[in-house]
Amino acid sequence: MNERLINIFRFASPATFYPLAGRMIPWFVALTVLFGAAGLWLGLFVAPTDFQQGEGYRIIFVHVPASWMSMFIYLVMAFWAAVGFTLNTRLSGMMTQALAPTGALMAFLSLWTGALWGKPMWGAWWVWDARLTSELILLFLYIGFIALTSAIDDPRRADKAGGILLLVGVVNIPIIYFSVKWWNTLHQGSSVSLTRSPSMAAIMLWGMLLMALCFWMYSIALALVRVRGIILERERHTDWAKAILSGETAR
Amino acid sequence: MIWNSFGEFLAMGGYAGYVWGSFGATALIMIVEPILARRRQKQTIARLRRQMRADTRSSLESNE
Amino acid sequence: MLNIVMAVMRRDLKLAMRRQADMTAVLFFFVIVVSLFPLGIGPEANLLRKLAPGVLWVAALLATMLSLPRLFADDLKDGTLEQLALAPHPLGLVVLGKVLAHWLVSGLPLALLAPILGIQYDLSTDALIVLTATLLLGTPALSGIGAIGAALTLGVRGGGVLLSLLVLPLYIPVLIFGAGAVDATVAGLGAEGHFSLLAALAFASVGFAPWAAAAALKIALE
Amino acid sequence: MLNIVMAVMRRDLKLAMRRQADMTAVLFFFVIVVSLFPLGIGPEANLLRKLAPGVLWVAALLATMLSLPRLFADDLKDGTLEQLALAPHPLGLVVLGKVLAHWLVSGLPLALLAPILGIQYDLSTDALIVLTATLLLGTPALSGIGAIGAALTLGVRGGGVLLSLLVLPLYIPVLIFGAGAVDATVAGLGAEGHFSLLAALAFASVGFAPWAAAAALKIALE
Amino acid sequence: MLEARDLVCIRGERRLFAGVGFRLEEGELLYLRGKNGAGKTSLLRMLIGLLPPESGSITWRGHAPRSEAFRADLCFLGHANAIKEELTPLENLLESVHLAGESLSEAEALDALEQVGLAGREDLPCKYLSQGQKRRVALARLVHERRPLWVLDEPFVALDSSAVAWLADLIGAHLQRGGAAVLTTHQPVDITAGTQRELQLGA
Amino acid sequence: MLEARDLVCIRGERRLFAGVGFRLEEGELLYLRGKNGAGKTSLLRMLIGLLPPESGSITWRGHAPRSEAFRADLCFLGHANAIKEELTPLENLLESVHLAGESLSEAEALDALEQVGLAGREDLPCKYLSQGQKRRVALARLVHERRPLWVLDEPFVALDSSAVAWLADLIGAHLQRGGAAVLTTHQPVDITAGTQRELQLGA
Ligand code: HEM
Ligand SMILES: Nc1ncnc2c1ncn2[C@@H]1O[C@H](COP(=O)(O)OP(=O)(O)OP(=O)(O)O)[C@@H](O)[C@H]1O
Ligand SMILES: Nc1ncnc2c1ncn2[C@@H]1O[C@H](COP(=O)(O)OP(=O)(O)OP(=O)(O)O)[C@@H](O)[C@H]1O
Ligand SMILES: [Mg+2]
Ligand SMILES: [Mg+2]
Repeated sequence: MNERLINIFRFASPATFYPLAGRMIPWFVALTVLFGAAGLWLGLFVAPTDFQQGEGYRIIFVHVPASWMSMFIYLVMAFWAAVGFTLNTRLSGMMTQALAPTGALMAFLSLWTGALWGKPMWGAWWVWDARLTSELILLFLYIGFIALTSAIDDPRRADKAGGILLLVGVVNIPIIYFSVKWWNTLHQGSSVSLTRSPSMAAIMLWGMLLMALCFWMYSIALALVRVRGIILERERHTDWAKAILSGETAR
Repeated sequence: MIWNSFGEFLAMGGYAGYVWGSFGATALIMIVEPILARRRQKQTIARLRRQMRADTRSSLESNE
Repeated sequence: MLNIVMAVMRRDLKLAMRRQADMTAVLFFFVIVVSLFPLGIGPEANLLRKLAPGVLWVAALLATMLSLPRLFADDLKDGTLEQLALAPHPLGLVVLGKVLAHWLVSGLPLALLAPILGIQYDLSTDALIVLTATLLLGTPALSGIGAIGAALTLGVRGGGVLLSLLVLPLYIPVLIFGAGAVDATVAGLGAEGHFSLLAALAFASVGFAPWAAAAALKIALE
Repeated sequence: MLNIVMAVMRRDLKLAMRRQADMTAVLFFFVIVVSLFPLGIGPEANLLRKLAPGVLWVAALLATMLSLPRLFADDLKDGTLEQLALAPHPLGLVVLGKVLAHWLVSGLPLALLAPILGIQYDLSTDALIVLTATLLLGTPALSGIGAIGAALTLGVRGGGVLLSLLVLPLYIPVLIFGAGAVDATVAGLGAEGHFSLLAALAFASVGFAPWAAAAALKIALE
Repeated sequence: MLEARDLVCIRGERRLFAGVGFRLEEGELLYLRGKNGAGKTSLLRMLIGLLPPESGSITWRGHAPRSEAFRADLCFLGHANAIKEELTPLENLLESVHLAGESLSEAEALDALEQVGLAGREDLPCKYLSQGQKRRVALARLVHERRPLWVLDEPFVALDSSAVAWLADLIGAHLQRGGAAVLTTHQPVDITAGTQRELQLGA
Repeated sequence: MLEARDLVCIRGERRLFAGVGFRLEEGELLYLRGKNGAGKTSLLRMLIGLLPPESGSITWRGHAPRSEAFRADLCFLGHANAIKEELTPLENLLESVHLAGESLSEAEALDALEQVGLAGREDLPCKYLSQGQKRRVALARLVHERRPLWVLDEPFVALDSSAVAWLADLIGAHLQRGGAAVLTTHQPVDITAGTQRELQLGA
């Protein structure tokens, strides 16, 4: 890794990051609302009825973004864990902790909306197909991560142990993503791809992308809120944290 | 706009339960999670502040 | 290099022999779980034949899992783990030795016992052979993955059950391919695909898991 | 008399709260085992419905069993058990307190969780209610019998797995009547007979087991 | 009060000691002496009824060691500390007193913890304490203990010198109140109050 | 040879010590002193690389504590004995030496066990041994140990006076051979050989 990148991580010290995060939150909230409104408008009011699935297909506008985010958040957590191991930055452990609950909820939403979609389309809430199973494993990995880190009291040890779990579990992500290709399954293959031209109607695609952006911004905003709490908690003995605690009104 | 009436919108072509179940759960989570996170943040700050006051008090006592 | 792997393996095998109760108990647990199901479900032969691969594999998985918490816990408690971590060779090799020993006293006997229990479920000879083969291939992966879980939850209170929480999801692919191979054979389809996936899982986890587990052990010792 | 039972129970509950991971992990283990079976067996809804009572009961039994080894082991290791044995009241009452606490943190939540998992297996409302009721009645027996096994294998090396070996056979009657009651309901028959047998088992074991376990504990301390 | 006669201890194949006997009155302290493996711990466990003697008899004010009357008079501190790692020193102290069938107010408990030098750590889970601090938590029980017979197995292990002196005083006070005590130790300790007696095992 | 600079140790919320440093040469012995909970065990674990220091540096002949070169020179004896209860003293000794990457003939091992006073108990599973005998099994490793750096955490605990004297002599011989040693103890012990140094923690 080059010097500059290392410096970026060094700069990402809790003391500088805490106020920065505080200032960024409103922007991400605004973006969430903006993209959400646009996506919902396109998805619920503009996008036409699907000739095969009727109105049921509209679940796609929450299902796909939730599924993507559940995988993406995990990757980000694994990335932070790797950074934590190689550069020993304090912030990385806090980031993984802050992201985990949102990731777990996204995995849950993916399962929930998928199940609600599966009933009318496949006639079953649940089938043991490779993608569904690996997504379920993802949810368990999130829960396992949360349980493991909360069972260890020393935060530094908790970060490291959780980091190992994250890095081990990361093999699951390509399995989720490529399962539809590798195995012949019930679940839809990907219709958004960078190499082929999109097979989906442009409006649907736009709706989905806008909703995905909304979910993305939402996750960032939430992670920032959470990481601020974690930073304060862990840095409460430093002078800057004490200054903030005695200065700022409970905001 | 593809809907002719609000009722039609709600009915979702017969898929109301599935579609609104999905959107509803998503909306619920996206409303409740931020509220919980905010509350947690406030509680943390309040608790840390209490602790800090207790600490400074006890260190004063031990100085005397 | 190989020296230390062998030394650790020999020691763990000796300890296992000294505590034979342990080893036989894992096997009995396997036997009992497999025999319990017909009791809870009823005696229809057709139904049972369909269940057999799933039940046998799940039972093997649970039996392996039960023996995991003690993989490192004893060594931690009596201070041996510290000594191993301080010895002048990579800790990963030590863990590799322990994983191999664990497989020899749990996975291998389970695989050898499985066909006998399978007869109980009225499986064909073909299916029995495939069952044994999948277990022989799959159980090393169970030991390897299990070692990571055992190391991560070491010294954590309530570790035993947290361990199953971490490890079971990672076992699911092994279970699916293992039971899937038997199912495919019963249905008269080829099982080569399943087999190569199982072998890949086993190699990957035995090669990689010891290093992940070693990293986790160092954290547990801090 | 009652005083000491309550004191022990309160202490154990407090410890359980302090190690919440433990309690939730037992529940997760239950959830995971129940969800594993369909993986090994396949997705046919009809087949699954038939399996449901058996699988749920076996899973509850295994989950309870997993939490047993630590029932007395921690107290033995840190010397608390000696102190309890030397306190001026019958040791049986102490064990009774521990059994009750164990049921509150393992059996009760399992029973309450079962109907939710049962939905997954497509069970009818009637069957779900009966399932919960049998678990509520049966799990105290599991805790009681388990206490005897835990006490007998205490301090014996490899106790954890030996324990399952001792306890599982004794659990079989509970399993048969428990799963049987649900099966009978699914089949449209009455389940009163099963229920009264379960109740008898529960009362007998909660009343009697603490004293047997206390005797075993005294031996373990020698 | 405490009387032992003709005790014989056999562990495995080995006869550790035979013909051991003594009489301990109020205000007396009995040191068990002997090399490692002489059988001191075994003898203590016999006295309190956890290990049945091969032959010989033990009585305390006419009661046998396994009787409830005996147990109501006994305070035993073994090699293990009998504390829970998850609980705080305060909780550990209160629980152990309750489970022994006695009661202690929180103020008394806090006072006892302060006396053993754990002030400021009352609310830290015991797993974070050092070896000697854990031992101190276990010893805190003795501060308000008024039962007449104390049996202590190597109570001074892991303690620093100031804690050793404190504990010696505490045992002295117990003897002056008319209590009796049996203890083993390899360290030289001086307890000035009461009458000191010694019993050499495996000489 | 062993050099520590500016070590800071923080456990939980508490700063146990800061600015601790020393230099230990061949033939020197360092006593760590301090009250219960002062941080002696924590410091030892830092020195051998099991606990990363909050800040500061440690080197042994230029190597870091976690390096293999360092570990090849180190012999550590912690609070736990690192023996298996099922194995006999002889097996335990041989295994522990093998796992440390060295070798020892059976005759040498029997000799070591005799020196620590376990003659006649070489083949009794360790679970039957007394507290002090278990400690002796762990100490038997030191008899033929020639690695230059010994780090011992309360090695004298549970030993009777003759064993304490024997161990003191053993450490003395190690120092005279040019070895270095760091140890903690609450008991007064006299080791006459080598140069004695002290480090007071948490003064
Ligand atoms: C519980 C059940 C389900 C789970 C866990 C699940 C999981 C996932 C995941 C992880 C993705 C994102 C992967 C990717 O982008 O390639 C995804 C995408 C998708 N899912 Fe599902 N799914 C479930 C049920 C369904 C059902 C029932 C349908 C429709 C019949 C469906 C249709 C789709 C579609 C169309 C995509 C987008 C694929 C693309 O464009 O890339 N899913 N699902
Ligand atoms: N099964 C057995 N076979 C042979 N010897 C045994 C057996 N069980 C115990 N022993 C011996 O009994 C003795 C137990 O001694 P005990 O623990 O009472 O000693 P102690 O005086 O407390 O010693 P320490 O000072 O080391 O604590 C030991 O010498 C041990 O070797
Ligand atoms: N999480 C924590 N929060 C607060 N204090 C802690 C925490 N973890 C450890 N400590 C403190 O760190 C110290 C650990 O000390 P250590 O075990 O190094 O002591 P020691 O000098 O070896 O003592 P002893 O002589 O009793 O063995 C103790 O004082 C303990 O209370
Ligand atoms: Mg002793
Ligand atoms: Mg110490």
